[in-house]
Amino acid sequence: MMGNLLEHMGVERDRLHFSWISSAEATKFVDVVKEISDKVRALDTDKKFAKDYTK
Amino acid sequence: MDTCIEKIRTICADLLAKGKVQKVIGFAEGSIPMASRPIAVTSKEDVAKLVFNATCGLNLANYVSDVLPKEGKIAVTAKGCDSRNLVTHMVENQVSRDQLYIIGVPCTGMVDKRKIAALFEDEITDFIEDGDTLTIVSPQKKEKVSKKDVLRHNCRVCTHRNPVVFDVMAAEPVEEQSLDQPFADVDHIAAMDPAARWAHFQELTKNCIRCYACRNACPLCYCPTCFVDESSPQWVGKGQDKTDINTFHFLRAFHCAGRCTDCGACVEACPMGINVRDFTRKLNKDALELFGWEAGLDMEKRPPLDVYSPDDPNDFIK
Amino acid sequence: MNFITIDKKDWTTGIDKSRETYQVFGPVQDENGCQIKPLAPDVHPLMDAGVTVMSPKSVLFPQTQKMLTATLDASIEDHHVMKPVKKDDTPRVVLGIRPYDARAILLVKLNFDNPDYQDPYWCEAYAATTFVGLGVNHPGPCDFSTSTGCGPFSEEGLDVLMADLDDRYLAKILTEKGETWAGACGFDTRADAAESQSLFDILRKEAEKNITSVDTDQLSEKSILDLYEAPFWDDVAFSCINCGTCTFVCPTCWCFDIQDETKHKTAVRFRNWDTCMSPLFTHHASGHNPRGSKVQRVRQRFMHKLKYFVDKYDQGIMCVGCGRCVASCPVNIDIREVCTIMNNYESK
Amino acid sequence: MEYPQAVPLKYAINPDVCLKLTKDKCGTCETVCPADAIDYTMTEEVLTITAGSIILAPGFKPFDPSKFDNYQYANFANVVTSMEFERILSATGPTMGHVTTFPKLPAQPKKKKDKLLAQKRKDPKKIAWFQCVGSRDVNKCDNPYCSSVCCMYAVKEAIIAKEHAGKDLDCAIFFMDMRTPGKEFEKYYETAKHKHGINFIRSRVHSVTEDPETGDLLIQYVDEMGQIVKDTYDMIVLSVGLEISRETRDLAKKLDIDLTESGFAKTASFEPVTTSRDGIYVSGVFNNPKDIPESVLDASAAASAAGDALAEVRNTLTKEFPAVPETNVVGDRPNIGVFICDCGSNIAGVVDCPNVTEYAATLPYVTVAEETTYACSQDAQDKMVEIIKEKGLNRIVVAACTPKTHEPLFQETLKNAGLNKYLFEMTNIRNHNSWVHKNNPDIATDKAKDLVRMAVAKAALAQPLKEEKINVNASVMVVGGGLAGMTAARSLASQGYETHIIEKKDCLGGEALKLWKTAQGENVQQELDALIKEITSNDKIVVHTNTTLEGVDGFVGNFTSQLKTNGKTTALEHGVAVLATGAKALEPTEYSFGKDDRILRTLDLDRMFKENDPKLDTVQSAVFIQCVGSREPQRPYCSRVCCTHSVDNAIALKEKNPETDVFILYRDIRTYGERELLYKEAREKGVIFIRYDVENKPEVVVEKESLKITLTDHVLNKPVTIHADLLTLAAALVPRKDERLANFFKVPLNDEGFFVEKHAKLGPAEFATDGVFIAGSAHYPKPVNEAITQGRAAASRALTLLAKKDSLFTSGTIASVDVEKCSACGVCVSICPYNAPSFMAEGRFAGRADVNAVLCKGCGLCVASCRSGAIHLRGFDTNQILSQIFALDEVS
Repeated sequence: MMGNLLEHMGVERDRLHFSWISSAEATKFVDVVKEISDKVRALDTDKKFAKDYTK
Repeated sequence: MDTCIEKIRTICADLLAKGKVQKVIGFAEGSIPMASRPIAVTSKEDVAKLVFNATCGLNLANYVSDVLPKEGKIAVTAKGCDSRNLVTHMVENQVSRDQLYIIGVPCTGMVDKRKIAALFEDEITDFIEDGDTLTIVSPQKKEKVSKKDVLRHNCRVCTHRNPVVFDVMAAEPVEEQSLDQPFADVDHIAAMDPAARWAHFQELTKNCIRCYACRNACPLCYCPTCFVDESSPQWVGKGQDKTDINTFHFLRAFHCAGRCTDCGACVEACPMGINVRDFTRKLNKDALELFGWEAGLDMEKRPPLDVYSPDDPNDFIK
Repeated sequence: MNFITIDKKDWTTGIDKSRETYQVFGPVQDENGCQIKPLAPDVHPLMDAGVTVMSPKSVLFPQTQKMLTATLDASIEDHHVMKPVKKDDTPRVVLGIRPYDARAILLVKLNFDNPDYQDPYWCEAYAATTFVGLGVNHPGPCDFSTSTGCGPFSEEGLDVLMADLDDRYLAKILTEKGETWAGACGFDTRADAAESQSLFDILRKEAEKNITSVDTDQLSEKSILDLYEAPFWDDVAFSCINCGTCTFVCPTCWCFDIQDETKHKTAVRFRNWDTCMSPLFTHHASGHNPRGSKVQRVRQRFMHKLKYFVDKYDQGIMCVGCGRCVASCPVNIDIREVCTIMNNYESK
Repeated sequence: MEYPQAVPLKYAINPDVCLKLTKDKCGTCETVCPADAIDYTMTEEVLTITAGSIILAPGFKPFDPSKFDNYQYANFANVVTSMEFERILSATGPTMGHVTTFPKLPAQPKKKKDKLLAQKRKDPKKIAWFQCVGSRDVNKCDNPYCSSVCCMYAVKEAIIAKEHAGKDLDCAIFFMDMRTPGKEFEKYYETAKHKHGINFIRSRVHSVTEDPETGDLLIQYVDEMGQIVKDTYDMIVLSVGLEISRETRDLAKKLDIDLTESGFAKTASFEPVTTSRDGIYVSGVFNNPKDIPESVLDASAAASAAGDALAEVRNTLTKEFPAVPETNVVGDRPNIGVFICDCGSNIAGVVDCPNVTEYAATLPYVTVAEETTYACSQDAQDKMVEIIKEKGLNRIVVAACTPKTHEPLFQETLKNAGLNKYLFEMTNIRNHNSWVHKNNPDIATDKAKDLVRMAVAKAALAQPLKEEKINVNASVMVVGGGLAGMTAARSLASQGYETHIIEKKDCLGGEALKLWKTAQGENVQQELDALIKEITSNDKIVVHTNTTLEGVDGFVGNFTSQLKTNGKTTALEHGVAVLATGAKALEPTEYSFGKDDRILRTLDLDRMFKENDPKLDTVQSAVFIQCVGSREPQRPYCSRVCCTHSVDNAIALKEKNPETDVFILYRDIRTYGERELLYKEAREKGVIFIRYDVENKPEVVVEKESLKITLTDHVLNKPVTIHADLLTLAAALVPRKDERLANFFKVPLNDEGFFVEKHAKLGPAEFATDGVFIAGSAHYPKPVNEAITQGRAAASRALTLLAKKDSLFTSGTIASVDVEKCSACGVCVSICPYNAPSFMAEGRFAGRADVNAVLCKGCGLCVASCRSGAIHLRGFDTNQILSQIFALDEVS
């Protein structure tokens, strides 16, 4: 629901990820982190929920 | 609604006289046109102050847990939404059923005061309610409108006008509405492209002054310390920065996920007229679609995000 | 005192002309009501709007105001040292401010500009600002400004007071600042002083007829403790939901809270409006809160406005009768009723 | 080191091949070892240890299939053993979990022949498993027993192989009987068939030939319809059995204990872990082939048996370690010491450790930053204590290897230096850094700095945490007075703990009262009688018959239970509880049960044997139907005991009168372990076994003169009719599904109603709820010896808790409620799986939540679910986590 609400607000869904990874699933952890990093990188820096302190 | 007011007064006078309750929480006439105010009545002489009309748009469940006596009961008048929030309070351990005497008030909706004010260029000096007909007076003009046409949006889409729990009813139940498109407002936003959706919410909250009236009018917000008031860790900045305002509204709404009865008190209370329901309505729609859940209908079940069930939708977990 | 008339046809031209010198503030309408804001170059003040939702106090005292900044980057000189931000001291004019709001600025001045303490942010903004007021021809149902030491055509705190005469404004120039502003706009059609004054008086009397009156005469006589311990506070406070609406819309509420924020290598110190309605207002670091309950906070607000202030400054009540809190309060707590209760209270 | 899981995880030198030891050459290891751990002068030493009891757990060796010429394991590259295949599937194995043909070749072959073969390497499309290799076989080897575990592991390997290689992989398992009688095993088998599409082929493959070109394997077998089938597979896995090694047999001889013919230790059903020699106990596969949970139960049971004998002298040889008084650091400015470990060259070979150390010294609150070769070595630890004391450090950060293995060690060091052990933070710059980024030393160094900075940020906020002492009431409640319950009670009482048995019937014994004899031939009633006498005469045991349990309050160490005896309720305080409520036989609704007194259940037949019913002498034709109510959709489990029981009774009938025709109608005969010998004996005695399919069950028609039983013979594929005068139904064992009891102790029941233990493999006699244990058929159906083993095991697990009477502490890293912020909404109460949060009943904050430190496992569910942010996980407080995130965000 959180993802849906963010998306509803116009925030890219790919900025939020959920995953179950057990401590034994090292490979899955690596894959998930890589996937998330790639997706978020593709979206570029968030300007919506990032505060600009220089203002 | 006049007969219902009489009935409320008779019931309350009786309850207080017989000592069945120590207090009655209800609405009283306000000091300016189109205003009403919550009131606690303890003596039967004051019972005459109790009213019920189309301006009683706040949620009285918000007042219950603050005034609970150590022993004995309090009575509360409850519209459909108030009663659903009382159920939520019972489920969430804020009050127990035997501490309450619930006077159910069937409701045909509350008026949107801003909508009415917008019909006038000058200020309203009088407001008279007679069934569905509202007579509104200003120095410049006098106008009759049908209540149906100036209902608040949440009342227009309400499908629980009758109290879901009560000890006594102050009137015969009213017919419930059935809607073809209960979430047209949500769908309308959803149909926009992401940038337009973001712009919509930015525009929506641009006048927010962070008075927290929306939060404080909400019966769901009863945490002793709200996350916005925390300083360690500071979840959200306290200034008027857009990001902080967004964060506040987003998180406030999310804390209501699966718990909101769409009573509209948040919007009613907002001095800046912000329709903060744009946030909660989406969550209500999801709660219904994902969990078949409407808040405040079942005293035995906790809200869906409070519990785990193996058949919960979990497609979002990758 | 000079009076000038301004033909409404010339009004926008004059205002546009003054933009060369002034940053112009004025009422603008949006879907949530009217507010006084800085005007964009193509926007003109909506002079006939009613009471603005928010008071114009933010012109001098913004809700969030950056005060000091520092860098934590050790490679930069003077790192970790808080430095003032550059202040905007260019001239500005507030158009259409109502007389009660102008009086409110004088009340706020007691706090920000007094012999003991001068708030540089507020004082510099005040010095740079010209207040061009507009008398209230049709007071709303919440207006009780005549009971607070001002009224619909009060001149206090204004540089210019105008009256709306349908096709034209009649303006009374009250100060040199006002004179300068009129000059910058090119408004120079003199009006007859006596005739103008009597027009003002007629309008004032007409307007005053519609204003509710609230008695405040007994307040200074009452004992603080009697009022403090009076039993009526529970009833007054019952419906309060402790939002900050009343204090935020109030033109005289001046409390603020200083916050620091840091991110990466930047540190910022800023102040926000605070509200005595919030439990955080008096929350001690120890965890104790002397005003931990709602009743205590509601009592504090009214006692401050209607008693402590009266006793301390001898300037009447800390309220100008604009009625904003009455209109905006979600639960209809009406300061006029509370004032009456306090004024008439007799301890047993 | 054979496996990365080896314990202890240390390298050892094989003296037979070491050049230094054999030829006095090389010596490289000594020169490269930075810890100076190599000592060539060490020699074998003979130690003399005086012990009161001995437990034998020598295990097994996997059967070596090299000697089987038909499967050509030694010659064909793609024939592997199941143990080898297990390694192929392992992420740390030779192929990193990638399923490939020619797996036995080195990854980068050097020999020319291997290189050629390696080119043929491919992802297999078809893999076959051959069951019973070295088991149930007296022709090619001398292992008549069933190895008990191979069916299940083959199914598991096939499923995992498909998970690794994709669902198109064709997996076939060639078997004789599919033996999955373990808990949850039958469901797994069904899933394998229906969900994963594993082919199960009932056939024993005669031989394998190889296509010399491709390495593919050609097989030929007879299918169930009697047809000869030829097929080709890319790989064949031999499901090798378990064997007792020569060395173990020699050991047994030295110890003078009796073995069975197959080499397993001889034990009795009522003393299932006791060898023929007093004071010597046995556990694991040496005590009959078994899976992990049974081995774990055996181990616990052996410990309890060994302990019972030594109860009198307990704690006479223990030594106390003197505790260092703890320095109070609350309110002190953080004074952090950072220790960067080189781990020899493990870390320092990649990460620039001096640079990281230098950087650490610049971080806030850090007063000491030291680099050390091996932080875990004794001298480094001693130095750490010295530095802590000398510099007055109050928070310690170690950047080294994994906290999983080393955190307790460093925490011990802190304790020795007088610091609370929770003032410690460890960050893993080896596994998470130098190992994974070994080709990018610069990045690894930067990451090490990041990790150290984060650890320092968190450590600065660390607070000393208190571990609450748990007072343990030294008495025990055992629910259920059957075999398992009584065994547990006897063991606990013999170790000196007051034990209460709660039995709802008017006598002890439970379902065992209905049994005639065990699979090993012991007379159950005789043994049971002796046990009941022992129980009733033991003054440490209080038996509450006609008693039910009405309510349970409290938690580990401090339970209060309400007992209702004949309408009167009393309270019993106890520290632990053992649930042994058993199971009962199903009342069948099929095969005309109840319509004719010639149709019995197994237990009824037992009764006839016990009573020596003369009717048995007149039986001409007896039929047993297996799986009555078991392995069916509504009861998808195997009842485990019925095959052996029926086979045993069939033999008894044959012994009574060899002329009697005895038929056993079965689906799979599951005489696991040495029970297989009974199956063999039954066949030899002429018992006729006819298999039926669950879709095509036998039909029973009651006729006056006989019972007419019709079914399809699987060999002839024709209907057969048997006229019997005795029909015994092997009725399923069904659990009591006692939801009330489960609720009292907050322990889970599975779908069928058996209790769910803490861990299916490693915690089979205890629950996830601390202080509550499980034994007997309430856990899963089991025969006498296994029920007794589990009874002992439950007692053993309970004893380890009771023995900590004065030293049982909670963890410090548990949830705690900030009552000021608690909104009493109850989310934590409803969400906690351990029932740790509750509403305070009285006091200033009555109604708000409180977390019971004893019940809390520190999982953090309540912390995450608390809307009010009132719950904090000590040691992982929100501000600590955030400080780490912010520290990460800080660009260094």
